Amino acid sequence: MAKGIVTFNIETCKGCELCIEACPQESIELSPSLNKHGYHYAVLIKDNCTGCVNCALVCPDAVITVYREKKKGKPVSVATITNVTSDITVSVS
Amino acid sequence: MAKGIVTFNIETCKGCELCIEACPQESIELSPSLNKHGYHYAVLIKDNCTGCVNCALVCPDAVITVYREKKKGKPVSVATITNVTSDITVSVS
Amino acid sequence: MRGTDVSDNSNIRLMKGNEALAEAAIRAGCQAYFGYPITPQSEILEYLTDEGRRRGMIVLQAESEVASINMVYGAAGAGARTMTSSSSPGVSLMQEGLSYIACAELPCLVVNVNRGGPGLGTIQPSQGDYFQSVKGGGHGDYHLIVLAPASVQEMADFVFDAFNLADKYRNPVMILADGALGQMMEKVEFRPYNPADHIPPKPWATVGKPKDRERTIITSLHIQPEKMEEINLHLQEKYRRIREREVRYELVQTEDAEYLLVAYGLVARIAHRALELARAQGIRVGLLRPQTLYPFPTEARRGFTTQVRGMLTVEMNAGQMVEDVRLAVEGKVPVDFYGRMGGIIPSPEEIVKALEKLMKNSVAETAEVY
Amino acid sequence: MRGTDVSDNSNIRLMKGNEALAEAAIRAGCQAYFGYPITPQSEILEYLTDEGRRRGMIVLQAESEVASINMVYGAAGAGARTMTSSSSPGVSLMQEGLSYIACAELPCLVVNVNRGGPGLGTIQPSQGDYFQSVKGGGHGDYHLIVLAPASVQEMADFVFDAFNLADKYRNPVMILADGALGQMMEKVEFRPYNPADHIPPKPWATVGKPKDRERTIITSLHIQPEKMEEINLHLQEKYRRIREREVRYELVQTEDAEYLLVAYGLVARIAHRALELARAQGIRVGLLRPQTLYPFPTEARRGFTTQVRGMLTVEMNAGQMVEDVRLAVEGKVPVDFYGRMGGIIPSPEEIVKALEKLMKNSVAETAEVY
Amino acid sequence: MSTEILEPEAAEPDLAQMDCVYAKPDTLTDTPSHYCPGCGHGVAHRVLMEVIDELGIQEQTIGVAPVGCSVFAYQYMNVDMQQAAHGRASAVATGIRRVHPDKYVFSYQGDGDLAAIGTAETIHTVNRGENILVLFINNAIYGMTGGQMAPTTLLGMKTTTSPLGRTVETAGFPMKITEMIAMLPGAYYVSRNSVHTPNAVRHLKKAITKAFQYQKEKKGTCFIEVVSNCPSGWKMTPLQANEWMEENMFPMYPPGEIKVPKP
Amino acid sequence: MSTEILEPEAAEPDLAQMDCVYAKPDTLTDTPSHYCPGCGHGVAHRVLMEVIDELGIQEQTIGVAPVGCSVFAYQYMNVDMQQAAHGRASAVATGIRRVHPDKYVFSYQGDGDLAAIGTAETIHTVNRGENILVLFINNAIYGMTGGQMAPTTLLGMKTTTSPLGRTVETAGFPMKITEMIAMLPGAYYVSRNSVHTPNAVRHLKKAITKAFQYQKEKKGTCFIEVVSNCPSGWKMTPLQANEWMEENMFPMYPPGEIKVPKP
Amino acid sequence: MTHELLIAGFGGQGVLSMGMTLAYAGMIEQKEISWMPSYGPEMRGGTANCIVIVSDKKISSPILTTFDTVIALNQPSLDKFEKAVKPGGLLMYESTTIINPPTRTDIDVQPIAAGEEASKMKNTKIMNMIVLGAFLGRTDVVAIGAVIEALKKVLPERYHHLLPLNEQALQRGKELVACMRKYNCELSNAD
Amino acid sequence: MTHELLIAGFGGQGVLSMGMTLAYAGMIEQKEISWMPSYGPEMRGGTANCIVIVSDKKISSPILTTFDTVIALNQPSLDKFEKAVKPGGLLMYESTTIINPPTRTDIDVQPIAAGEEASKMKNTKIMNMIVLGAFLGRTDVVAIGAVIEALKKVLPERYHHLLPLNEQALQRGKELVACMRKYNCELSNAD
Ligand SMILES: Cc1ncc(C[n+]2csc(CCOP(=O)(O)OP(=O)(O)O)c2C)c(N)n1
Ligand SMILES: Cc1ncc(C[n+]2csc(CCOP(=O)(O)OP(=O)(O)O)c2C)c(N)n1
Ligand code: SF4
Ligand code: SF4
Ligand code: SF4
Ligand code: SF4
Repeated sequence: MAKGIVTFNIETCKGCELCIEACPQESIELSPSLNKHGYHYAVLIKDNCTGCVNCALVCPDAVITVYREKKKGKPVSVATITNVTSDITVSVS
Repeated sequence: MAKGIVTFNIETCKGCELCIEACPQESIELSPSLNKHGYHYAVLIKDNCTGCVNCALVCPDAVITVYREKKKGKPVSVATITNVTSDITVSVS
Repeated sequence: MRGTDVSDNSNIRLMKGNEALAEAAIRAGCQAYFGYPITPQSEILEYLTDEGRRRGMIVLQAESEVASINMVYGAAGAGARTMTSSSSPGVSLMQEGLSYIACAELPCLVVNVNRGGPGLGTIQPSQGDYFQSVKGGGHGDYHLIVLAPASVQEMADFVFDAFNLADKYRNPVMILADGALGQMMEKVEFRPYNPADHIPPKPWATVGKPKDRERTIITSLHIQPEKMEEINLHLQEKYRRIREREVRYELVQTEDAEYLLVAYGLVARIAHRALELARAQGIRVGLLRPQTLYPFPTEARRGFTTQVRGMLTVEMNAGQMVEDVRLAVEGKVPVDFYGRMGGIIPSPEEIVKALEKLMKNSVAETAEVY
Repeated sequence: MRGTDVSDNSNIRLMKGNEALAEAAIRAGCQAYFGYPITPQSEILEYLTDEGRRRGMIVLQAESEVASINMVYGAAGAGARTMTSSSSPGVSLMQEGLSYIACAELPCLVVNVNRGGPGLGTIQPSQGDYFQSVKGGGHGDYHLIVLAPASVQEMADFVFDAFNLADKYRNPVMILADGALGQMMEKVEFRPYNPADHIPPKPWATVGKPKDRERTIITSLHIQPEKMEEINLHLQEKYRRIREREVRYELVQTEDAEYLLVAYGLVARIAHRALELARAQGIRVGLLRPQTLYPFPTEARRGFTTQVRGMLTVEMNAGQMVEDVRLAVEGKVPVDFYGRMGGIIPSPEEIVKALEKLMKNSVAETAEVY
Repeated sequence: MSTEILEPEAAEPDLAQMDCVYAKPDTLTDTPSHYCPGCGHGVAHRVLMEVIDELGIQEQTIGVAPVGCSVFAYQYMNVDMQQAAHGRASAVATGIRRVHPDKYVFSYQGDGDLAAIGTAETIHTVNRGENILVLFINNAIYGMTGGQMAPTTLLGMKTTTSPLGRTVETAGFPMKITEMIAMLPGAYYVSRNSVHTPNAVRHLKKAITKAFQYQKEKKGTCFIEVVSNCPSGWKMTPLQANEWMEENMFPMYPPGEIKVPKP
Repeated sequence: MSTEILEPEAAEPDLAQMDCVYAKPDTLTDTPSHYCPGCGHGVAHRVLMEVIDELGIQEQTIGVAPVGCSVFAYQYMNVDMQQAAHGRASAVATGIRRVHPDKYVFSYQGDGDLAAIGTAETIHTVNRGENILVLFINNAIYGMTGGQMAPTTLLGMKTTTSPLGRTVETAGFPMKITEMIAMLPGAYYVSRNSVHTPNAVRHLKKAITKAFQYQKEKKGTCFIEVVSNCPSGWKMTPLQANEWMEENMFPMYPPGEIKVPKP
Repeated sequence: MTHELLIAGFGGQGVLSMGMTLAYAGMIEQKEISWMPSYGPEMRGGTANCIVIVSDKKISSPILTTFDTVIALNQPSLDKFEKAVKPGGLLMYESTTIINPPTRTDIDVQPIAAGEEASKMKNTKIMNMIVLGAFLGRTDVVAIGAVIEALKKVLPERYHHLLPLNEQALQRGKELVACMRKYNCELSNAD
Repeated sequence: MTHELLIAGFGGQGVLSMGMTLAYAGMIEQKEISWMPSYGPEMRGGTANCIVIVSDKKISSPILTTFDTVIALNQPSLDKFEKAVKPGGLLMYESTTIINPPTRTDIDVQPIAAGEEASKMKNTKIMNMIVLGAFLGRTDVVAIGAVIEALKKVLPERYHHLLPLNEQALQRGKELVACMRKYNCELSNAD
């Protein structure tokens, strides 16, 4: 299991909870406190994040940055298409 | 063979020759003289008209009236649809 | 809160201007509404899709304003009391259709809840569409009858007048409001009105041709110039009659006025407040509020040229109605202009300042502000 | 015969007004044309699809006038010299787009070969779209620069001026002609013109954002009223500059004139003939022909109020430009109007009669004709 | 032989003894049409009026004709008519339909009108399933304005605005709007016809008759295309035009029933 | 457990040792969006900008966004942008495309914009095969104006202008314009997507990447629909909205490749 | 008597319906009223406000720049409209969310911890009614009875079970200010 | 010298191109010219006309109501425009198709059997050139040479093989009137 971590730009979070739904590890929750726009913002509440990027992919407000431990090597690219005429494979973790 | 006759409202004829093309009996031609709009108008030039109505059907200017000898009985109706949900048959001569 | 949420259906209501207008349309016997959503007037369509349909009105959300106005053409031509409503950009799209309707002489109501332009602009209130409404934004020589309400009550009342005028003259009528009038709430009272008493027979309408009459034809096409000029002369003659008979305006404390404020719609009410402030300062000012923008109260203004020292026209635009004021006054007294644009509403205080400027007779200057 | 059929491509041609205008567009370096057929101006589109494409111009027949004007918006916003052309009903459909273009300050040329309205009307010549063109048929406070050619030569010349003005002020320019000007043939001479010398850099255009500059944004949306008012003030300031600098008109025998004819476009030439007839009768009459309808030659008119006894405005409509004449004259001298409508062209003789009427000072009366 | 003997005058006596098996429909006025010689508009007009006569619905019928050569239809069709702005016929028809749910309403539109400027109105009218008949005359050109390219103009076809022939680069593809229309659930009956032969005319007449029948039963929109000619715009004689039409238009716009009600 | 230990501040030291595997694309500005919480527009914006970043075409790209909630797209997308009138985005894009044949051009349109008032412009742009990308956000409602019915609104669906639910009689059928578009020869690649799950987002990203690739090869119009939500207009929470979307929108607008180039 | 009032806060705080209720109450008392909302495109997190005028005589301008009373429910609104209070006028603000209190001394400033009070009453939605009650505790623009009447009209049928709660809220607000003025202290802290 | 001319007839008779050729010839002779056609929607059987002005000085109005010369090629045109000839002006009409000749006596009336002549020359299309030739035989508006020059411009390349025929037609027209005036008879009948 990869070890990851996510950070949130909490002031731009609108508390829509989509990342929470998307997180297979159930590592995210809304904080009880409000940000300056009056939203409960998302926070990481467990240390079991695998850096699967799911939360970041569904976030409408680009709030989330995802990091993953180096040992896993080459960074995960989410879809880079080189030759579209042939089929495309996108590797995530 | 039915015996028919066609009459032309020559002043409204524009000499387009479509009736001539449509006539299976080759009974129609354009007259050498012009009508008051300057068109050579269609005239019946043979007495072999069967009253098939073809000329009248294709005439863009409703110039043609078609008659047919009585003995043939019941007038030809061109398409009267009674029950459209079932198939429609249209009898012409 | 929607007017329909007022559970008791008495004739006195607290309503948004847009809702009051829609409710009035139902009571005026409007048979068909065709429209497309646009802020700040979507409440009209929304109210009618709910309450209007419930009360038997044909209400169709069209695919665009172009479609709306042409559906109005068809329905009005078919003899129905018909209307549409939109706001500035949407009304611009209706200009071809309006020109057709005016030429074919189809009675109908077109509501423009004016927002700030040009372009997409802003959804805030504006009077930037005055020229478009009264001079004819469409092609050719035609006129709409243009009514300018200044309160939620008038948003309702003018609907009845509009339909009556439309039928009386076979002419499209426009109610030219603004975003604030559409959104604000006031008390509105609906007086009894029986459409049957007001809708004339329409023998010219396309309803299917009985054996005993010629077919009716709704058209604006007259390829022969002679014929087309005839039509135009007929229209111009009609407009002359309208100018003669249908002018409407309101006067406020003009008897002793040395200066005259001229404003319509919401702005007239702000000007009224300004008048109160000014009079408190001892300035003898009156207010003339046109209720019909076409026909324009030209005579009324002429009257004042002998009485007042100057006029100040206040508008939420760069100076449009002021041209009609000047045309009426013919240079006999200075006509000044004060305006705000882009959805900004002038404050009573600003107007008083402009008034003082006028009194210092710096006409040219302020007139050049925009 | 099409201009292109003139086998020798010298710079002196016998051409229809529409063809001359199209040829001028090519020579003016117009990069893109978007239009939709409509009589009496389809020759412009036809000429350009043939000759224009052959000479490297982008020419697209759009699905409608609404599409045309929005393609113009896109192309002009992308930095190209761009134009469209239509006739009255088609131009009415462009009103929303024009308001957007004016607000987004996109330079472009819009040609209206005016036909008789309202509605579908007739395809014969008319000047019924004056109000629409100069007051703004679209919503909000904006102005087009409006040029009114009176000959095939000017149909060509004004195209160059139009593009220069459009680029100079980042403002849409309209050439307002009429069906007869579009269809008639005269000798036209094309003077050398190198677009490169006249087309300014357009840093505001959307061409793809290099690293070293901010992205460019073409928009007419400013949801904050304060911002939107700023935009409006900026536009009004620009219009003031235009009124100051770009007024153009022609005077004919005005030095000793006791009466002044005011007319534009084709009508001005008929008025010219009328002037010749009148002077033959010893009537001292002059002619003022506005070449720019916006900005309107207001000062020029003011000038004459001290010289002449009266003015006669002649138009192919119910009386539109006459309002601007009256606004300029401010009642100092009687301003009379004579007009024909529906595609009918006034004859020199009629104009002389109207002139005599004016001299008998029956102002009110004739002014009321329409 | 001389034509005298058969001239109506001469023939008059006999006629009394004979059955009139074909005559101009009453609902078609006697006004001579302005259409060019051999133009399909004339036939389409006549057939439409024939059906209205035979169904006896003249008094309940309201027609709409937009700008296009057929803008003068109201001079020829003796029913209440509205002339519509270019492209807006179906919107106008919608307005009429909604206020007269029980009348018969048709619109008669050209290809420029229906498939170019009127695309939105056409598609949304059918999508609403407005209970009207749309008669669509497709002559692949703008006739009235002098032969410019239409959305239905064929590739390579020369018009005044495609002087070298229509190309995809400059103008895209010929548009088969009727097939698109047929996709819409609001379209109940969609048929493509022509008027260049007696049998084609007979078929069109059947189609129109069905359409009005369906309209009576409030089935939704019936859309009938007539692939037609424009001798003037095509710069051909009527006979050449019809031949050219068969050879070139039919492969792209094949006549036939495109969408028929399930039995 | 407390959230402290994992708050960015605390975590900071480690981050240096880690790979950043996901971050906001540079081409998306830092301006906080005006979109409602959970609105699909935000994700669509981000994915579009990600692709532009990864293909490195920011400098050659010109975008068009018409009126609709996404009218402010130019505040978020850091490429040259034109705001278009309601319904005219594809006409505006055509104008841009024609004068810059070698740039990348996209339009970003809502369903009201593209399928109602813009029907004619949309269809004719694709019919011309304009070499652009049309990104079509279908949330079955007019979001910006406060939740009125759209052409794509489902039958029975309540909106402020279908208070009792959309009915065929009053408003016709939900329009599957994407399927109509796919019929046009000018359409080269047509795909329907969503943005409510990580995999859906991945697929959309592939689709957009392909579209730009095809555009580079001048293949014609690529049309990508995104079936999206409108929590505010639908009066639901974002999670409810996405669930409702799957259950109700997908049956009518099934995601998938609708028209793909023949290999 | 004419009372000119501005109410401002976040979109979600019930600013508009609060004003509407007041306006409706005025109508029930046969007064002239006008209600002018701010409006914008559909989006969250924005601020909203409305101007309410209640008067015995015909109302000229429904739009004003200075007010007898300003009610501010969030910081931005307070900062923006503090200066809009007429000298001697009333400035009421929701003191649980607003951290920086007003600074003007030429006006009558009235804090009201409606948010806190609402949570105590287990329904944050009624915060605005507490404020309205407080306002009526400080002015006699309309009688509380009229407001309760009004609520019956303003609230859609389906919410009528909430009427008692709203009534309590109004009363609570009125008490709060009454007692605060009595002891010149924040009641909430007192108990 | 200014000559103001109206040419009218059926659409198919080449009325417009005849006027255009004349205008072009005027241009070749460095004169000021204007050509104003009637125009209408695309349809057959209609009548067409054009006004041609050829002058040494700048032309003011291209649209007139009276003319130095009217050329009528069919009956409706003759009936309509006979009165438009200035007193003393020239009225030329095509006498094969026009049965009722003009009646005015204050003008110079010139019949020309161009139709008949054209059929003799086996090409009805050149009828208009015969008329133009005749016109030039009666006036000196432009030299025939200039017209022949003009034809080179007016005729699309692909028709240039017809130039000689057109030239003959022009000459023939000129001869016809010349001789008619000589013997005051219709040449066609004379031979
Ligand atoms: C708004 C507008 N644009 C353009 C025109 C000019 N116009 C009239 S009819 C027509 C097209 C005619 O073609 P079609 O619809 O195919 O009918 P057809 O004449 O071929 O029968 C056009 C472009 C117009 N009248 N109004
Ligand atoms: C001509 C015109 N008509 C109407 C409007 C009002 N309007 C703005 S956006 C919009 C529709 C928005 O819906 P959609 O396109 O689906 O985008 P969404 O907001 O749902 O993302 C409308 C009707 C306008 N701005 N211009
Ligand atoms: S998805 Fe984004 S906006 Fe929504 S809660 Fe998570 S971080 Fe916040
Ligand atoms: S078809 Fe009609 S118009 Fe044509 S030639 Fe025959 S009769 Fe005349
Ligand atoms: S132009 Fe074409 S469509 Fe029009 S009448 Fe003539 S032949 Fe028919
Ligand atoms: S209104 Fe709907 S579409 Fe618009 S931003 Fe909010 S959720 Fe998104």
